Amino acid sequence: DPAVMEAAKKEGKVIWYSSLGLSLAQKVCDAFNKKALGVTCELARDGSQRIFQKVMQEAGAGLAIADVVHTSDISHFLDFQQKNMLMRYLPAGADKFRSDFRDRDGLYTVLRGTPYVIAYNTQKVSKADAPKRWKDLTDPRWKGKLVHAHPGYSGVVMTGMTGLLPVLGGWDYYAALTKNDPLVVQSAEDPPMKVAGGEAWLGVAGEYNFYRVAKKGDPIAIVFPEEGVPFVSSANAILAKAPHPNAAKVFTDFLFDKDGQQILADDGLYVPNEAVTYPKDKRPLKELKLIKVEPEEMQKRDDEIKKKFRELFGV
Amino acid sequence: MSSAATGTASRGGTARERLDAAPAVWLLSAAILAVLVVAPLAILLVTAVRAPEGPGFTVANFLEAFGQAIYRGPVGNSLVYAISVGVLSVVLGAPMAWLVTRTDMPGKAVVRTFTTAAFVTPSFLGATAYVILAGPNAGLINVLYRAVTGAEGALFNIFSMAGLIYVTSLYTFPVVFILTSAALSATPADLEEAARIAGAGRLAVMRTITLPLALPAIFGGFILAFLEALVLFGAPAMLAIPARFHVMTTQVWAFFQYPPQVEVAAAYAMPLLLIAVGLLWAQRRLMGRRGYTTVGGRASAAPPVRLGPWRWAGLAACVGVLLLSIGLPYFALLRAALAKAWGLGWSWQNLTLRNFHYVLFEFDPTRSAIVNTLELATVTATLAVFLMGAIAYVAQRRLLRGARVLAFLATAPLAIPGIVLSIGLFKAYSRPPLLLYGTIWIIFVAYLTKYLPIAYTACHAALQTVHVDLEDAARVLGANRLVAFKDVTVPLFGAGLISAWLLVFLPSLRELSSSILLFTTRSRVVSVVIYTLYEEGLWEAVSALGILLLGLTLLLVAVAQRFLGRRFLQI
Amino acid sequence: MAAVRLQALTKRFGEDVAAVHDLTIDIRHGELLSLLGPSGCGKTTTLRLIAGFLAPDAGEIWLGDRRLSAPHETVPPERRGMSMLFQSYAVWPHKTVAENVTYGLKFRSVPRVDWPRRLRDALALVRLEGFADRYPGELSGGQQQRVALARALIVEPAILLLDEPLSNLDAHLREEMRFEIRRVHEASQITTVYVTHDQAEAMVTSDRIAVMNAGGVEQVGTPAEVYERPATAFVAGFIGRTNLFKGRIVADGRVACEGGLVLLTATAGEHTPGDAVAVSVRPHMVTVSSGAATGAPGEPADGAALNVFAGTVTRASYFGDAMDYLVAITGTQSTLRATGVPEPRLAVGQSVGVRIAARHCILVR
Amino acid sequence: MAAVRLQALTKRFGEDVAAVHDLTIDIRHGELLSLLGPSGCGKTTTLRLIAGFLAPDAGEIWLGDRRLSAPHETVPPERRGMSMLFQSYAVWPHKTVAENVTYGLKFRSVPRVDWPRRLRDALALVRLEGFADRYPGELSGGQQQRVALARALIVEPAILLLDEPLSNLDAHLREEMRFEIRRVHEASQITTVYVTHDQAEAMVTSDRIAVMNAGGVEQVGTPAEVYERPATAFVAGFIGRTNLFKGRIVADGRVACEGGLVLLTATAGEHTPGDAVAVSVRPHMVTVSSGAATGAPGEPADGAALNVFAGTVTRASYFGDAMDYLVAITGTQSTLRATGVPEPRLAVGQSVGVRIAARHCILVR
Ligand SMILES: Nc1ncnc2c1ncn2[C@@H]1O[C@H](COP(=O)(O)OP(=O)(O)OP(=O)(O)O)[C@@H](O)[C@H]1O
Ligand SMILES: Nc1ncnc2c1ncn2[C@@H]1O[C@H](COP(=O)(O)OP(=O)(O)OP(=O)(O)O)[C@@H](O)[C@H]1O
Ligand SMILES: [Mg+2]
Ligand SMILES: [Mg+2]
Repeated sequence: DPAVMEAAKKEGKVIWYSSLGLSLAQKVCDAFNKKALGVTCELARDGSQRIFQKVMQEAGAGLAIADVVHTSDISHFLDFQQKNMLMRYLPAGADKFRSDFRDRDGLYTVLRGTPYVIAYNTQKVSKADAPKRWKDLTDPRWKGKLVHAHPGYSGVVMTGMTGLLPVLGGWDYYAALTKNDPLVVQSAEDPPMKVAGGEAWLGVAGEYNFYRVAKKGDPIAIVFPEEGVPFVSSANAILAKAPHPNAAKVFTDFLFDKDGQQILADDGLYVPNEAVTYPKDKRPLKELKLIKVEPEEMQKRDDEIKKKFRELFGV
Repeated sequence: MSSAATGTASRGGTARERLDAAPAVWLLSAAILAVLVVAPLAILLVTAVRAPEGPGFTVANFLEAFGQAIYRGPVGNSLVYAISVGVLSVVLGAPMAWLVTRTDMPGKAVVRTFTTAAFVTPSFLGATAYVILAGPNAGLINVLYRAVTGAEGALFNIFSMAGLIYVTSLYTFPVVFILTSAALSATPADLEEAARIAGAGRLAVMRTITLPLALPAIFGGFILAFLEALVLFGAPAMLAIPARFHVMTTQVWAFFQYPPQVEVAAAYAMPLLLIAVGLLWAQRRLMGRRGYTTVGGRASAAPPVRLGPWRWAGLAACVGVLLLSIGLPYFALLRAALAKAWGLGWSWQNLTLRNFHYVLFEFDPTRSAIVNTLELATVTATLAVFLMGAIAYVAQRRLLRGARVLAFLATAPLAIPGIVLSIGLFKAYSRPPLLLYGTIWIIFVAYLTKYLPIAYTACHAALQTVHVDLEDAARVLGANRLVAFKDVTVPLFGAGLISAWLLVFLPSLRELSSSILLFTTRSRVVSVVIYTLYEEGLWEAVSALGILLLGLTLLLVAVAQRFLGRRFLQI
Repeated sequence: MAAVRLQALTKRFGEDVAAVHDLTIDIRHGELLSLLGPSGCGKTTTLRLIAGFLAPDAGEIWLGDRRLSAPHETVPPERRGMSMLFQSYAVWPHKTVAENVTYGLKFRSVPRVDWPRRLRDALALVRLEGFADRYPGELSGGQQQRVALARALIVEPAILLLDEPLSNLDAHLREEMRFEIRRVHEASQITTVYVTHDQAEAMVTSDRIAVMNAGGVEQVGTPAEVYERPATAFVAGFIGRTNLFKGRIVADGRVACEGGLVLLTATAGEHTPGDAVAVSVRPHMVTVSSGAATGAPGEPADGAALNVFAGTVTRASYFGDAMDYLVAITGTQSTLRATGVPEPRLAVGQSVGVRIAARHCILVR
Repeated sequence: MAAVRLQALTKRFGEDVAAVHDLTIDIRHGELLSLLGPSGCGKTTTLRLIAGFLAPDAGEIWLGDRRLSAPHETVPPERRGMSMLFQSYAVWPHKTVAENVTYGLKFRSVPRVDWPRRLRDALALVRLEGFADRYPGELSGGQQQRVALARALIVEPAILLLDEPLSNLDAHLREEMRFEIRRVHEASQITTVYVTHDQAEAMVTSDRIAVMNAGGVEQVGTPAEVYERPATAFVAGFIGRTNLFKGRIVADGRVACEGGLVLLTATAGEHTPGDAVAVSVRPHMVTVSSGAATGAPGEPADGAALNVFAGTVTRASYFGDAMDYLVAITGTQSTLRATGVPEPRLAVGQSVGVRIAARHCILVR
């Protein structure tokens, strides 16, 4: 849209609050800037919770700073939506995306996603011994060898548990899991490290969390359990009060076009744009038995999951 | 007629007299303090009693925060944790300070340098290193233990309250060390001599005279270590949660998670303020009517206590502590920093310097963050010491009515967890007249606010050692309070001031919990960068940066020692 | 004219300690007034009130017609143009002797070219030439005290406050310093308040002496006045040694004392018989001679009324330039203290005659 | 028997200050020895050497046959069984009076049940009953000094070192304390070294006096010895006031002094004519009377050789219990100081007769 383009040039820049890993996010920004559209991308990289908090804070203070917001936790966007903080905008080509990457109101679009999986330390556990199913984790042989992140801190885990609970038949699974005395850590970034170092032999987190660490050479292998893997999706949206609304639109279009999405796919993330190619060691999205998790469902069960988790795990 | 004339003359005389800037300075300092502390605290207080939605006030937040047993438990845990850390810090820091300042123990400079280094190590870095060292399954110490003894279990499980206390104390004891050193080097020698001639041996002198005289400093150190543990988030998050218990900060953090209950979090933080008040009160009770200074006497330092063969034992003890707080953890960090993938362990194939190259040259934010951090720490330390020197002076000499309130204000921010404080700071400085949000200045204000208590405590303890007669002697000769302060007080408690400065400067280098909520692209600091890398699972890069930070600190300490000589961390 | 007027001053520490209570003294312009009194009587507190370090709980301090202190309004010390020597010396350990001494000069706008000369003079005055570059930690106690003295004197203040300035000096130096302080005082007419516990010092140095006791003033007067006509038994006892006898007037000029002694006094006639009084007799006004005394009490000798007793020496102490005797008066419970010449020396147990002129038996409150 | 032997002690501070130089004193068992000397002469340094706070640069200290100090080997203070009162008091500001005073008891294995009684006694001794719970910051200077005194006395040490223990007390209290120290000393026979700048104090309190000057000892002797037979001009001048005349022996018993005065002495016969000597005459041994003196010098009066001069009063100071006169001797350049009774008082300018017995004219080095 040339009119939008023109206005965007006048605005000159777009400010992106992003929870994408810093180097990756920077790569995206740099690629955008290289296109020399007359708009520069300014990146404010931070953790999901803190981005959410900052956006809320700034909105509360009447400050309009961010244009485009991306966090890993999809339920944040429900909140934004309920507070009427989002601009209705669908990136160009969104109609060709897988339907479950779009919300019904066209307020936000999932930028990337990763399945919630099991991983194991290849030095401690042989491929044959490795669990194949979620329920295998309750096997007493893994007692003291598991690591599990906390749903109260990690959106990935909250999503994963919301998805798994109905599939695995409720809380009994987790009650059984506590018998194995898992190491409870705070964020979804922790299990890969515990597994890589051998402190835990098996861990549960997002596939992307493990993939990144494994790619460096750490002894980690990933299992997609047979019961299916909850799909953790991370959305992107333009704020209603964006100070640079047109530049935001131009940038959002770039994020979802093939070039933008390919950068994310190269790093091991699953993206909505199906035109991209994935690294060879990644299983294509279609092959996976995905469990879709609705943000509404997450919002509804949030309290219950935190309370019940605390009851079972003590924290 | 004549009396009227002289009356005018005498008034004229007063007018001609030197303008006394002192009251203005006190008032200004008090005003700045009030703004710095009252603004965010007031906002927090209001937040705590406000309904999440809509207008009106409520106690619901307090009911929510304290109505349930699961939320009350962490309060007890926090108290146990903080008290233990305070005590352990004193147990480690005070004897080390004595060994370094008052004995002929060898290797003092090394001990001092590495104690300083311990102080800049972010607790989450230390905690992570200790997970590698003492994790029950893969911890190097436990692996070694199993290999040597053939036992099944673990020698030491770091994921426990004991582990948490232990790790935290390793990085908070320098506070006690630094404060106590300054006080010990100011003890008049004749007071100790009087005890020795009364029959007290060296140890008895230390126990009954030297340490009690340093008590204000030691207790100040205890308070700082206690409060530090009370508001610490990094180490508890990594060690308490796996151990399946919460402390107040992890609980506060949980309140902040989606969907955030800011109001409940604010309410939950209020008891921490009460604890701060309680500590101040306890401090005053403890000090009571006692004095801590004498005039005259032999101000010159006493000759060092000869320990004989014990001096090697002393050195061994100090080195032991430093091995635990610096040696082992940084060994673990080094192992990771030099690895391509740290999970693979030592091997030639796995060895690389890439991580250093990466954090220094490829990873953009590092260099600007180092510059930012140094700038922030320097400015913060200088201003904090300046302000709090003045406030501590006012409070101690009771120059303004309500000086005790000032003392409370100055100590309050330390009782607020960084994340909660940041909320107050954000709300206070994100609108006119002080629109600082988005600039590096808000981080500066955050540091300043957060470290006022340390500066205050250190200045207060240092001021205890200057007898009021010495100042009065200057005033009666015509020096106003400011001039007397500059000419007499400052030089006499110079060592204390330098300590105070360092006590702010060093933790500013590692501050995370406020910075992480307030930083922007242009105002990253080193700790935020480290944490960012950590969040991306780049443990090798985190280690490399941690080691660089340590190197930078050692360099700074070396330079400081060069210029300040023996005055560094003592007289 | 009163240079400084202390008006009904009261200063309390805590609830129960009134260090100074309802104290009123007029310090005259240009005089040297000594505060003399037992340890803990409030001398230092009074000085600190004058200097402005303490605010009175009641009462006021006036300098001419300028009010310096009142309970809630005090002029700060640095604006009082005074200088003070502290009982604790309060020399600054981080400054050399020279820096200590010259410190005050910059606040009195003394041109810097004059400093070396003033410093030299001040150090010469306190006999510390050659110590200018030492630090206080390298000085003896007496030397530190002299540094403090030089520091107080060098600024030539309007009002000089000295708190036991010579307590740590030997007799000779003390005497020299005493004369120097007096000389400086006379040369510059500085109004001086001089706290001392040494009565001889107060006698020689002061224009007037204020004798303090338990936070209040007992008597203010010239040295001769307080010595020869003490207003109270406390003053009589405190200034110099004295024999103090409690008793009642029995007849014109006669006082019957506890213990059985009857003393003939010169002024008892002003009281009516039966009045409770005390009689002060200075030891050196008592003449003790070997051999029994002749003559009865009250018998005139060389024209003056004279008390004559017989007694026995019960203690004899040698003081170098004098002998100190304790004599038990025969037929009474009383003992008398007497100062005698060193020779001839009387021995303990010896019977002696004791003579006291009636005009040396002073009636006090 | 020497309880403590200081043998050729030397102590330097830095290169140029020899605070104590080649000092030898034998302190006898059970005696009370005073160190008397001008400010800065090394008294405190000597005491600190005895206590073991300083190691000598040369010389040794022996306690009986136990060597306490030598240049490179010193027994630490706490093993010397001594107790010391510091010139700076060194009372601990963080301990109450009671805690300060009883501190030493636990190191002398005094059973705790005895503490209250001992504390009570010690505080009574220094007149500080009722101050037990105060902190030093709440005491006057003299009160702090008394706390220090009580603290030193309560432990009944083998050796007691007192550094100017009474310098901040008023004359009365000082006298009382002086007697108390003497009484405690006599009751327990504690060997005591007593530093004082007050010659009267030394005279009354001590068994012997060591007069120090510039780091060395001038004379050690009983009070009467040092006073009446001073060994050196310094001692004569330092102990009590004196008139000191330099001169030469001219004939048997006769000394021609600078200024033209010729004095008849009792002991000059031991020297040969032409010897350079000094003559010391105590002011109170000089009798001054109104009216011209009769008789020529050397004329015997009451059996003793007598110097008689005519003179004029040039200064008269009132001391309460005495008058201090300066008299210019007619026909010479010399002036004499004389102490007289307060009455009759002589006026400045008055012509007077001056008499000095030959045996009061002491020859000194
Ligand atoms: N630490 C030191 N450094 C240098 N000189 C010193 C030191 N201590 C004492 N002196 C010097 O040594 C000499 C003796 O000091 P000392 O304290 O023994 O004197 P004192 O006889 O006790 O005097 P006073 O009666 O004044 O207390 C003095 O001249 C003093 O200046
Ligand atoms: N800060 C204080 N708190 C409580 N009492 C005090 C304080 N300062 C002084 N006093 C008491 O007040 C009284 C007077 O003290 P001050 O120092 O004026 O005595 P002084 O006459 O100077 O005695 P000295 O001759 O012993 O120095 C003393 O009894 C003392 O104990
Ligand atoms: Mg006093
Ligand atoms: Mg001395």
